[in-house]
Amino acid sequence: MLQTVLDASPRTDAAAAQDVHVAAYRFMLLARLLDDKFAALYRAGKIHGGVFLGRGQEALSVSVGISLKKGDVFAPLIRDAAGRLAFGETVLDAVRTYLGSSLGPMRGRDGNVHRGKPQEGYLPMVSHLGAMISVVNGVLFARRYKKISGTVGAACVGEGATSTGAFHEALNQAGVEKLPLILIVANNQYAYSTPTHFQFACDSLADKAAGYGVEVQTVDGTDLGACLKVVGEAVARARRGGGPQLVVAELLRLCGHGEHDPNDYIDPKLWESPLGRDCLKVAEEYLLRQKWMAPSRVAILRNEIIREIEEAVAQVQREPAPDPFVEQWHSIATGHLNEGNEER
Amino acid sequence: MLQTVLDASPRTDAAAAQDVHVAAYRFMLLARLLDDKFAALYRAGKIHGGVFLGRGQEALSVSVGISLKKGDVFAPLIRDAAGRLAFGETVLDAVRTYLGSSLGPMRGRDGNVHRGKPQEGYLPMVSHLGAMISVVNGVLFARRYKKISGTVGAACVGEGATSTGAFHEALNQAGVEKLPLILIVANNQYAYSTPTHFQFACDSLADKAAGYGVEVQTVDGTDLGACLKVVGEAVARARRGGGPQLVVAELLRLCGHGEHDPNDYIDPKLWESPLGRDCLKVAEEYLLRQKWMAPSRVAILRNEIIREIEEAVAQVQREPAPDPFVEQWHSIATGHLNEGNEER
Amino acid sequence: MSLTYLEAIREAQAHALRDDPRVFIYGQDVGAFGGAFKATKNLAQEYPGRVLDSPISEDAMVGLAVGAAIEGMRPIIEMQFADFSTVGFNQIVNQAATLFWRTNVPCPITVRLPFGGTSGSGPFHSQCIEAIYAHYPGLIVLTPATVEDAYAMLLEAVALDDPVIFCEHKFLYYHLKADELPSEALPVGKARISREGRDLTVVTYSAMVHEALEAARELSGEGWEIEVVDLRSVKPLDTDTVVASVARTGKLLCVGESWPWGGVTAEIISRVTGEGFGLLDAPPQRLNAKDTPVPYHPNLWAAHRPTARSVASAARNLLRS
Amino acid sequence: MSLTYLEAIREAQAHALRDDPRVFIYGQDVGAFGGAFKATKNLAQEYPGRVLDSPISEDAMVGLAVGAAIEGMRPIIEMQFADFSTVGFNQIVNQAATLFWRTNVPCPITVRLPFGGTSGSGPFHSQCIEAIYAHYPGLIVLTPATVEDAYAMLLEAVALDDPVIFCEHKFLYYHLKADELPSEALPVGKARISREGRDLTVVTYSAMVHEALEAARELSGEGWEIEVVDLRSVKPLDTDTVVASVARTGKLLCVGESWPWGGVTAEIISRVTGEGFGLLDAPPQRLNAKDTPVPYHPNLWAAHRPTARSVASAARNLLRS
Ligand SMILES: Cc1ncc(C[n+]2csc(CCOP(=O)(O)OP(=O)(O)O)c2C)c(N)n1
Ligand SMILES: Cc1ncc(C[n+]2csc(CCOP(=O)(O)OP(=O)(O)O)c2C)c(N)n1
Ligand SMILES: [Mg+2]
Ligand SMILES: [Mg+2]
Repeated sequence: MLQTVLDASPRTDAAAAQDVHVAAYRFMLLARLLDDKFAALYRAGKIHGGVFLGRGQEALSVSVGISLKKGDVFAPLIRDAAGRLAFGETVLDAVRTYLGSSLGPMRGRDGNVHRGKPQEGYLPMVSHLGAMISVVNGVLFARRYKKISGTVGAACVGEGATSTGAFHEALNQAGVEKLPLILIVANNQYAYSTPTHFQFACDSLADKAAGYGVEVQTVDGTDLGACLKVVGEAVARARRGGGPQLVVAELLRLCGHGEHDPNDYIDPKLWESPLGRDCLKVAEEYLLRQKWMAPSRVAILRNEIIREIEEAVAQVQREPAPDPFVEQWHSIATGHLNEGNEER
Repeated sequence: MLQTVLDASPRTDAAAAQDVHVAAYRFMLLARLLDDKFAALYRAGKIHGGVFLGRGQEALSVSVGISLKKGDVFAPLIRDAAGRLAFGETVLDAVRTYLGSSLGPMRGRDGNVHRGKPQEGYLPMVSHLGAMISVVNGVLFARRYKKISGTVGAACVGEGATSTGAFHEALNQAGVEKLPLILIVANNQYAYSTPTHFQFACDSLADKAAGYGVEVQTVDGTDLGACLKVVGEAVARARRGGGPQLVVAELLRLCGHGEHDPNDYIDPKLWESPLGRDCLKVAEEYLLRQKWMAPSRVAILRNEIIREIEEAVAQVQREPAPDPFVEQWHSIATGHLNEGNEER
Repeated sequence: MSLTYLEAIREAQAHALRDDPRVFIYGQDVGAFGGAFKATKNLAQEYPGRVLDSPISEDAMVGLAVGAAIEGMRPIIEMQFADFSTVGFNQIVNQAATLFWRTNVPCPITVRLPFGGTSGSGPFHSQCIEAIYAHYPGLIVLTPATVEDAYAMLLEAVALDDPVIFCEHKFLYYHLKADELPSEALPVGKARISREGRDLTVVTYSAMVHEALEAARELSGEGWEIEVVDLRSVKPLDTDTVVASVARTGKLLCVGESWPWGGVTAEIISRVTGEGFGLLDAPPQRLNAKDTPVPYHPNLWAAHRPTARSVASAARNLLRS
Repeated sequence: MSLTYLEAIREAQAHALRDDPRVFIYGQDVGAFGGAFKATKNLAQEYPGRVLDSPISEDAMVGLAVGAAIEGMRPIIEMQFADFSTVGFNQIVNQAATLFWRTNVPCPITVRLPFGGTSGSGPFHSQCIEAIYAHYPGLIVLTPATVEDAYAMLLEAVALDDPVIFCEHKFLYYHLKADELPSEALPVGKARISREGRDLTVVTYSAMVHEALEAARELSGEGWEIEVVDLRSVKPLDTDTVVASVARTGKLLCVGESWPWGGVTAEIISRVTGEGFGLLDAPPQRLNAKDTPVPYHPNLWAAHRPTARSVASAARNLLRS
């Protein structure tokens, strides 16, 4: 939510671009290092269940998070650590969720990527692919109903999720209701192990837009500058009342589906192709080339971030785990109507 | 399934066109008069549950039925009386289903438009819109698997059904598997009372095709000649291995959603527009103009058909109703594993 | 004034719209047309912008409602038939039902399911699927049997902070009438003794309450006094009222229009035998629909579901045991 | 040779593919990759063109299977997790389950559901939803608890002329081992006495069989002999075996990993009390998971589901009553 900061400081275009790029890079690096830490904790047996990384998707992801403002709505996908942080999530909340701390936003009830704070427009995903999009629609629908204008909602999905009925119904709904939805499709070439030709038969996923009457842009997901521009413009169009926006990014998942996955099915040609570039490296090289950041600053930044992450992990590891005897075991809000937890 | 007949008789193109048109017209008239009879029986309290007519959709519908051959697969929609008859359904089976005869294909278990004979490639619909398309895919998939070639499958849906997740998943699946599916969308401007602008935001439903990587044609659904040509060509392309075909027809429902529906919400401008033409009249005028049929022949045909329908109804009304004491009340095929029908 | 069960549902929605600006209605054909059953008749005209037609997208309909609820609204979703809620199933049981538990943010949505059998409606327009929803944690499942309850419970459903599956029985829509709307009502979660009796307790809900009452009248002529308990809410279930009734009668017959495997009747029997075993002086019995889809033909349909006659017959067997 | 529950599932599919050309497998990542759990490892390589990756389209996956079944095939559909079958729900319960009843054409499809809780899997990768499917007419619902049953019942599922919901428990995938594959097996629909006892009958299925057996061993040290009945199939249910066991022990505890409202345990209790009321000398009891979504954190998860310890404790209470 850097926009808020930037809007306040009238600077030259170049200087503004520098600020955005530097901020974005910082979130990307933070996300990458945080992901690396989760992977390490997973291998050390400190994390239960799965770990899902955003390696190779940070440029796109951060562009979404950074283009949104406070008050906007965000439904990330499992690889959106960068976007989440840019949208305002703290490292602490991410770590607390992965480690199941009772102080985290999910209180140990849900874990890993299934986190969010609905009251802050940050929607916690259910696992069912495509299912969050219509929920974003609902928030936006309610905003319009309440005559709140100027806010938008972004939902991120992988190319695999485009095959779900939920994706279709929700995008169509957004089109019919002309909601300010930005739907970001991260085509990372695989859905778990499944290559795109088993997933869809269109030439580009952008070809889907016309069928929903929504605007569409495609973008090179390995290029931070391009992502910031394309996503930023889509967000701006939606905010101006331009209706739903589809953004299709092409990139490659530079890791396994989850950390349990050896990822040995990726077509080696893809690693060599432009899609296989590491967006974090590309961004770093660009920043250095532009002299927007000195090499020494990158090193310092990295150290700062590592310290921040290590501190968060250390802190969370001392936090109380959820206690089944304290846990209420209530699934509805109307306290006295809960039932069924006596042993019967 | 006239094709079979036509293929066998080498005639001039004009004569062949005449044969097809005359045969199609006969099915259209049969369907219209059969529908009228169901409507009359409904008003007389002789039919339980709903009655759903195809008035205004016969030209499109018959084109589907007539373009299919024996061995092909057909999943009609609720307004497809003409297509069903052309595909080979008997008047008797239609009447038996509406009247719940125990001798009908559904044995009184299901009624009205929920009829078919799966073993003959004629799939009986469930009510859930869009749900039959992937079932057609499955039959076609199995055919390919068994190395049976040259057969195709047609599924018909209304424009309202295009908003379902089932429609999306199935059309995408057909695209990925390159199945010989012809998906016919009858855009009759309303889904029950809902006009198209609450249903989709694209300019034409044909805009959806690119997103699935399938071919598409649009057609004036009030023009029998155009429907025969466009649907016939789509079927031929699928048969030749051209992959899934989408056909979008524009027309108007010239009746209520069901016979209970006063249909008073239709925009009067539509009645006046070219969409509001009655395809049966248009076809009849064309046949007469072409001198492919004499006016006297039309009158005779009508009388023949009315007699056929009346005889069928009279016969079915004498047939035994299903008897709950004879009924097996088994829902699975493995006889000894049925359970639950003792009173417990 | 006299109004039907269906009109009561319309009135409840009108009142909810009138009294609470957070309420809106979303569903197929609910707008200008007033709904397939006219349960929202004139509401779009009376409350412009608040009664909206949806595309045929049950999944997205429920998803939108959840999002709106997060934003503080109180949406009412009309499914055209309960049977079609199966395509919105995932959003109901995994999105709406888990939201509060996961996040502490309540999810006050009401999903109206016109449900239950009517003659000639066949396997896809007749289903009773209340048990499917009640099995999942996080949902309240209501099954009003009277005009007054249809009204009062729908109003309460909208006011509750949780997702409510509101099962309104199509068989009762037109036939059931009341003279006026209630000003007071039993709260959600409380069962009602619809008829008092000393010889046997019939526990049931929704349309079957009326079959049970008719059976009770018939048996009364034979000298038996049947107590009929109307559950009103199948989740939560008012076990106390049921057990107290069984304490008086010693005999339990559970009647449901749904399929026999699992469901409300099994749940009631498990609770009563678990908590009030000693109160029973005969084996508790169930009467459900048959274990097949709901048939189209009226002859088959009448034999598929429990009726006053089959309830009376099951009750007689139990009374004589 | 020793093989796991998961390997048994893989072997059963290999044998079905080998012996019956009508069998194919369709699901996300089941092809070259061998499935999320490797239940189809190498099968695509060994049986080219018969083990196929699907798009992420559960509704269309099941629809395709039904169409293929109409055409005489015997498809096996793998859901990546049982939890995701909710988006294919409609095709299962309304299309597949009704086909035979509507048309007399059988629908021999097998839907494999990797189901049940494992530590750290959370609310959307842990669900036990066998009761949802068992409630609908037209489906067979199997829940093997042993390596041998996983193998034999999956083979039988594929051979049956009906849609089978095959619930394979993820908790058993790797831990459970057997020395060899069975050559003979109990047929579908028959329960097994997993352990004989005279003091109390525990009826359960799937992973909970092992918790019950452990509890039985523990209680045996205290002088109680617990009989454990493994249902194997939750629909149809082998009521006779259960009632016969209760006739011997006089006491019934039903244990399930699913949620408490309705479900298998309620169904068992209703059947036993309906048919064998006089055999019970104590109130029949149930032990289910808690009525919330399945929690992520291992501490919460362990308290959410029944365990050997909670089974033993419930059994003790019942033995002393
Ligand atoms: C409805 C549904 N079916 C199956 C799954 C299991 N699943 C989880 S992630 C995944 C692959 C997703 O691929 P994609 O959408 O391309 O996202 P990516 O992982 O590549 O970022 C699958 C099949 C699911 N979560 N939801
Ligand atoms: C999934 C689902 N939701 C709702 C319905 C109820 N319904 C039956 S027909 C209909 C309208 C269908 O409109 P369309 O697809 O345009 O076909 P038409 O009736 O116009 O031929 C609706 C909403 C249904 N059958 N299935
Ligand atoms: Mg992907
Ligand atoms: Mg229409």
